[in-house]
Amino acid sequence: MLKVFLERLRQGYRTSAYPLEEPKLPDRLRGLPVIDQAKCASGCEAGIESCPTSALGMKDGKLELDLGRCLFCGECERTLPDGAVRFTPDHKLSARRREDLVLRGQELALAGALEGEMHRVLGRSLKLRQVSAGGCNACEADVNVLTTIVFDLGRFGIQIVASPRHADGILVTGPVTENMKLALEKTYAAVPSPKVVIAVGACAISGGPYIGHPEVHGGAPSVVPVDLFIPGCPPHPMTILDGLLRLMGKIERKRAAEVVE
Amino acid sequence: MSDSTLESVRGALIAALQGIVLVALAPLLNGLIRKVKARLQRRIGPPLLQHYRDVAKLFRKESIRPSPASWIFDAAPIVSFATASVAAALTPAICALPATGQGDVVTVIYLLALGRFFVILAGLDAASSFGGLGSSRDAAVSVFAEPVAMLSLAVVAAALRTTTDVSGISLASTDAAVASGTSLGLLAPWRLLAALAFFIVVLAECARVPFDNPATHLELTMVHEAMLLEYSGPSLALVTLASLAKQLVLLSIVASGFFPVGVATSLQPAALLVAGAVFVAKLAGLAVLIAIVESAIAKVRFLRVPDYLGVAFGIALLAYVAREAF
Amino acid sequence: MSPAPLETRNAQAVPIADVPDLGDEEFRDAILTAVSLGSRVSALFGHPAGEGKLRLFCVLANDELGSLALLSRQVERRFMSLANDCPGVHLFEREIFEQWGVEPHGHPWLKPVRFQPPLVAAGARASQIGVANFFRVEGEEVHEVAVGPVHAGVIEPGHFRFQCHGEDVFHLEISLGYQHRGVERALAGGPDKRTIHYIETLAGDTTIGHAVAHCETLEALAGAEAPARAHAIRGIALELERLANHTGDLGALANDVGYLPTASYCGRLRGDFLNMTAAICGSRFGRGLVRPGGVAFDVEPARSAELQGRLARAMRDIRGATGLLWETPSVMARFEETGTVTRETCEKLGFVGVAARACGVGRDARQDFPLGMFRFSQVPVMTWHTGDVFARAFVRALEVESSGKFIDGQLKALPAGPVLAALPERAPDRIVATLVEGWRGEVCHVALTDERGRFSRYKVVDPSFHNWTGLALALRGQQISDFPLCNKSFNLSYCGHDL
Amino acid sequence: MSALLRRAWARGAVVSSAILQVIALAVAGTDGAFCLAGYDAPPIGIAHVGATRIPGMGLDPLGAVVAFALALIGIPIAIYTPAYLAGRHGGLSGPVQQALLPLLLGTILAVVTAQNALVLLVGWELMTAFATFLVLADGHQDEVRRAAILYVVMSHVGTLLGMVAVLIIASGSPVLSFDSLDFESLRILGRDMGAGTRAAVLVLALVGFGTKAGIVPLHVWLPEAHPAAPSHISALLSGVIVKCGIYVVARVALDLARPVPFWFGIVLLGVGLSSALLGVLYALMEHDLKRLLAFHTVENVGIIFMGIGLGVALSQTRGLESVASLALAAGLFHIINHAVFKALLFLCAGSVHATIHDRNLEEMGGLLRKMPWTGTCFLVGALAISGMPPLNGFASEWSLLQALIASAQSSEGWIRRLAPLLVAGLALTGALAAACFVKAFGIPFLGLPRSEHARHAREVSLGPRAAQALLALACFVLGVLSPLALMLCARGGEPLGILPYLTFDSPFIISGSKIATTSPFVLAAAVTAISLAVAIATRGSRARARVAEPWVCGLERVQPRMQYTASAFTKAIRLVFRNLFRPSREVEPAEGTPPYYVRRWRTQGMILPVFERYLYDPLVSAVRRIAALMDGWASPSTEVGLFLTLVAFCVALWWAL
Repeated sequence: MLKVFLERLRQGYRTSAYPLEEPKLPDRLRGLPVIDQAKCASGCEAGIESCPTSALGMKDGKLELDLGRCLFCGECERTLPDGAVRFTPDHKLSARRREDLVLRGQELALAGALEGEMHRVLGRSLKLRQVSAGGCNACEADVNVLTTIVFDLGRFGIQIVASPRHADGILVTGPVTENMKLALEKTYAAVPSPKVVIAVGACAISGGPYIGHPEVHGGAPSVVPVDLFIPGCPPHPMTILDGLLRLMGKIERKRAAEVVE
Repeated sequence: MSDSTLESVRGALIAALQGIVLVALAPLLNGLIRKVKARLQRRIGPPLLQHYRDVAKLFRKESIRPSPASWIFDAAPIVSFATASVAAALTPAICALPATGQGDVVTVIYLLALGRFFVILAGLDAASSFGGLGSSRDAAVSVFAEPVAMLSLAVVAAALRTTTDVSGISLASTDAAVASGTSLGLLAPWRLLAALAFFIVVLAECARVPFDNPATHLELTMVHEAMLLEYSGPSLALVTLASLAKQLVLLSIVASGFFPVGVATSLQPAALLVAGAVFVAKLAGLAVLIAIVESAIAKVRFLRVPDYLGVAFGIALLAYVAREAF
Repeated sequence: MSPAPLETRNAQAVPIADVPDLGDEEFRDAILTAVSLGSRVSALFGHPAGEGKLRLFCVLANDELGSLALLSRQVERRFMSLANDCPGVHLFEREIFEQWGVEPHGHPWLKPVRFQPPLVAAGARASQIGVANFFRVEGEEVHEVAVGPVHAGVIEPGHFRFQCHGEDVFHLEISLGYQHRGVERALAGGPDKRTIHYIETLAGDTTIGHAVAHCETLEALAGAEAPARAHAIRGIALELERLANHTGDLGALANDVGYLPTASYCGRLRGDFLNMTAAICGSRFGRGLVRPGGVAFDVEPARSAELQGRLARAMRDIRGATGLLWETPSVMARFEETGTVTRETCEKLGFVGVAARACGVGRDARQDFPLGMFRFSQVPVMTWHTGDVFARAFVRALEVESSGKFIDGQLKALPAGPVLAALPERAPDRIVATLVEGWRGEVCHVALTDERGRFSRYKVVDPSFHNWTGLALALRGQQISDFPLCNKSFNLSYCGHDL
Repeated sequence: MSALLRRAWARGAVVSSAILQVIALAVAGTDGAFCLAGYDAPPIGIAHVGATRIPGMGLDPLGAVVAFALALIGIPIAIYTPAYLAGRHGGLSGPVQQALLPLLLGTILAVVTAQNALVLLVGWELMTAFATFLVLADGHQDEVRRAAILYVVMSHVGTLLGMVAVLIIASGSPVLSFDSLDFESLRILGRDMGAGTRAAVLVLALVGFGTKAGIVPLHVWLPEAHPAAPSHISALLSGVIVKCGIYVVARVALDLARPVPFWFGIVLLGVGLSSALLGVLYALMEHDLKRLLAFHTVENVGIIFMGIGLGVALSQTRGLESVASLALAAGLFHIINHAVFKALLFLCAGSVHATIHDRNLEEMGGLLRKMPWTGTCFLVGALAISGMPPLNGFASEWSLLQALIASAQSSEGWIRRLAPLLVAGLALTGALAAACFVKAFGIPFLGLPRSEHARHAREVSLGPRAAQALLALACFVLGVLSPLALMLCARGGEPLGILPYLTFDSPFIISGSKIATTSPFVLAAAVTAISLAVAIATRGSRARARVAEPWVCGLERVQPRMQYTASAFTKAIRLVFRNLFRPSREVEPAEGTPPYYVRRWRTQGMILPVFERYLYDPLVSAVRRIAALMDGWASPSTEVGLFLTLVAFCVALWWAL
């Protein structure tokens, strides 16, 4: 018993202060990509082809990057003209609408809080059931890590629960394989309303590396209505946390408080 | 109105008030346990008031009833909540007056057993394996916990030559403590041992480590929560409240039944205030104790649970021997 | 005297034509003989040979000699099952049946492996997942517990069907396939721009392990070698992956028995190791780091120094955190004699990785079939003999220690030079088998190239594929509440199995 | 036409007989109640012809308790029976059964109103005979016959021993006549017995008549006879006939052989506790519903004996007279309570059996939705027998518990030392009973049907439903009015010399200086009020509730096989008590090699019936051996054996007179 407490003292206090402080993230982290259309003047068509998931595209002569498909592999940084696409270490990526994830050089419209009754009910307590629908276990691992002392999800009133009946929503990872489709539908149906669906990772948003495979269904939106998209392959835990807090309106409110001060 | 009628009306009012206050405070107590546990792990942990938010949310959510379920499924949360509330009204807490009409601790335990009976049935009602698993485990735990609880209570009542009435124990203890301060004192070996045995029972009954892991997500290892997996919305809120209230009731038996120090013996506001403060302090102490226990030891394999309760039984017996000896 | 199997080495490309093509009996005898002499089946898979025929390839690995052997045979509709005499192949044979419709005759337990659509166009899809005919223990008191595919924790999907009597488990049947994404099918015809991403997401937590195996395979096909510095960084990344996962597993084991101190410390430390990988390449899982011809990111001296500091601190903390486990009787009571697998079972079924080493079998591809940096810098093989949850936990803790030492050594003495080299063309009509010791165990990639040097078949055997049966056996006669603990002690990959 | 007529006649006979029974029992019940309340018996009543008391008979408070219990359950049984008889095939015809039933009831009344040992014994023997016929009523399968023979043999051997006890008391008299066997005379004789003689009488009475009561280890006939009998007979058997055993033990040992030494109280406590614990433990392992209920009878008889024993043990301690009275009252009250809820449970079990033709819990499931009335009534019975407040079982169990706790203040060392253990033992019994009835209700009535029969179960007709509802109501009323009932039952101690020191200020609150306070009425009111309030407050959400498949981890749907089985439900408890149960399992495991895959695996668990194996089997084989020795001049067949015991009995009686 004594050892337990000595060890406790030695291990120290580790919970990150997010969202009050910006997190310290690796310098090489490939977070929010920034598009500079001007750099594309010399032609980006050739480089676009290098994108493994066709997240890059040209529309009306403008370079388009779909974060929902992006694997954040950074291949385009190398194949496109220098600076056309640049990955920044900014971890804030989540959006409420699928179309918001398509970047054309504008600022990413980050996710806003739930609206109205949904926010009143779920704004201060959000229990989630995670459904791994064909993921590679990386997204799962980075969701799991949120419950550790570093991220301490519980302090925000968010909890991962065992039974969908106790949940307020499901958090989907993976491209939704044919074999998991029924289970995902069953789980969604098992959650009492009002409920939210959160798609975490490129797979869950669009199918990720498996886009076009007959064995998969192209992500959660093809099966259930999605309320929050958190891109990445896998998203950094901070990205997921940021998305969840935005959904609950916890980050917006903090900003408002700062403004008042 | 005659004096005795007035007395019993006043007693009923006090009991009702206590019931309401305790049920209202029960989520806070668990919030405190969780907070201390989190701190011991060096994390921030859920807000103290998170349980209230969860419950408030649940009351606004949809209810789902499993297709094989009968009326038992709907009734169980209500019955368990009602019995826990009545138990909260009767349990020893702040004041102990001979004529308040507050019943005895044995009745409290029987009431809680009634609630549990229904919840165990509800676990079987949904026809899922997890429900059966939880029900079967909970039934086994209660089988071995109840004798220990009764024995430790009987030891205290016998040692103080009184009954298991709340007021009986409290008055005898305070009288005895004042009178002798020795063998009947608050720190007499029999009292400590009996309280320890009862405390172990509380851990078992409230699904805490080492008997159950309140933080687990794994159906297969659950005891209590496995029975509740099918509940949602207001029904879930009610069973949650009921189990939190049950925890507070049982802890208050430890706090004010086994150690009735500071329990008010009159209805003067000052005495009540002091008693209230002492009660809260004792509960907080118990919450910290539970958090420490949960942070320091692992959950036991389910089939070892009876062994642990057997040890508790031994401790209660020892308490009895100690009382005979000293 | 039948033709002997083709002897080869790890990650050595040989012409497909050199692989002996045996008859039914010969094929069978050759495998059984090799197995009786200490080899085990690392891979056994089908490859269409035209004219409605299927060519079965078998990769035999001999841990003691450090040699691989290849052999093959052509089959049409059915072949003699080996599963009764060599139980290690039972899953491979079921896989062949499911993928190609070729029946292993006499197989004792011929059920779908992953409920995938067949790889032959004409084949019929196996039965619907989840409604399969599960094995039933008879008796009126027996009941079933069905767990999954959606689990209570945040883990991958799989279905477990227990035949129980109260707490006692008679039999556990594991039904997987929920994660099947069709990667093996999609890999054929590669490599292309998606190939490396398929490889990195075969099993997300083994990104480095699979990527290293893949790149070694490609390098072998191209007849080239990555620069030494790249090998060192690959080695560091591989061991960081091992550190992170082992630490996470130890924490998860503690969490499953409700022992909070170690659970919370290890949860945090796992993140620290992942973040060290992220410090090298920007991804906590090492995505984008290992590339054919080397690695995509260098570790500069400053970065190396910082990593050494972080490593030292984390290693000190993990020692304290895991030490608590062994010193807490209530934890040990849960770990010891839970989910025991005997050494005999392990050898018969050919388990790999931690699961094997915890049965006292010193099987480690880093030692037995060294590639890359492990040819020069050896990592000791850690074993324990009891085969229970404790053994699997303890072996992990020992490996954490040795991996930490290895990384520290590599960081202090990184070879100079570039980290990425361009690869020449791949050789046509070659076969190459590559074994890499991922954190779960032996990762086996087998690539066959066509006449243009593209993959005509790319077979991946995740270590989990060998070990899932072990979990099912470990649960027999156990208590059902110990299942999560046993499961975590194996911590097998669902997607690696389901591909 | 004639067949139709005959059927109508039979039906009419059955129904009118039932009506007569109801009237007669109502009279008996009123009589019992009057007697307990301390009023003179009304002019027409039992033990009377017109206004004249039958010689050798008369009702005193002890007998009144059993008479009252008989009335309470006899009336619902009479209501239950016609529909039950109409619905079955084979066995004794309905009218014959219906003719035997009043005879049985009459003999029971004769037993409890006897004031003369001869009347008592004759009534007793006739009661056994009629009961045997009725046990046999439903079938002639071997197992039914075996059960009946076991019942008769054990009953008779017991009776012989008991008779010896009576005769020992009577032997003090210079002449043996009908009058000298009057209880009044026997009491006088009993007072002068030497300690050794008294001890012999007490032990013989306990063993002899206790056989009928089913105390351990003399209980083995109970779990055989109960399932064999038609359910309403089982109800009567458990509800009253077994209680007659207790009654006669109390009468002979505690009344006629007074003053009872202290140690006999301890013996009764020990016998009570071991019967209670072993009864409930074996019940837990049972998955034949009626056998399970039969084992619970053993348990409850144990509880009753604990109450009586404690009363006896404390009656000589000064200052604890009120506790002694409470203990005895609790025991006697439990006679009534157990009669009521056990009859209720047996009738419900009968209703279930009538519709699904099975008693095996593993074949049931989901019955509450098919049989809401029966199911709900069974639940009430289950709650009552588990001692759940505010029902009647709670009142008697709680009172006994309080008496035990209070007896820790006794100056008598034995009692003081044993009290806490007895408290724990009783608490364990209660907890085990609750676990068992969670199983006995939960497995058959909740969840999904486990068999085709269960899927097609149907609710029973109005008569049985009404009978069950009446008994359920009685559980509730007796609980709420338990203080009153306890006070009345305390008077049952008068003939035993345990004076009724029990008075409560209110008919709704149990309290006293030595015991804690409780009020089933207040509990009922409070729990009901809060439940109603909450139910009303949340009714909207229940009304809007969505019905969905149970959560099975994302699988298509739940299957009945995924539910816990009855034997699995109590597995953990079985393992803890493995030294008692000696559980074993026959496994036909995997075929073929290697062992990693299995093709067929069959398993069947069982427990060892310890008493049968180690006590009765040797006994039986010893008897067989003796019989074999006597082969030359006596046939060893059971029927002849039966006949011989009867003859022996008659000879003994004749000799005694």
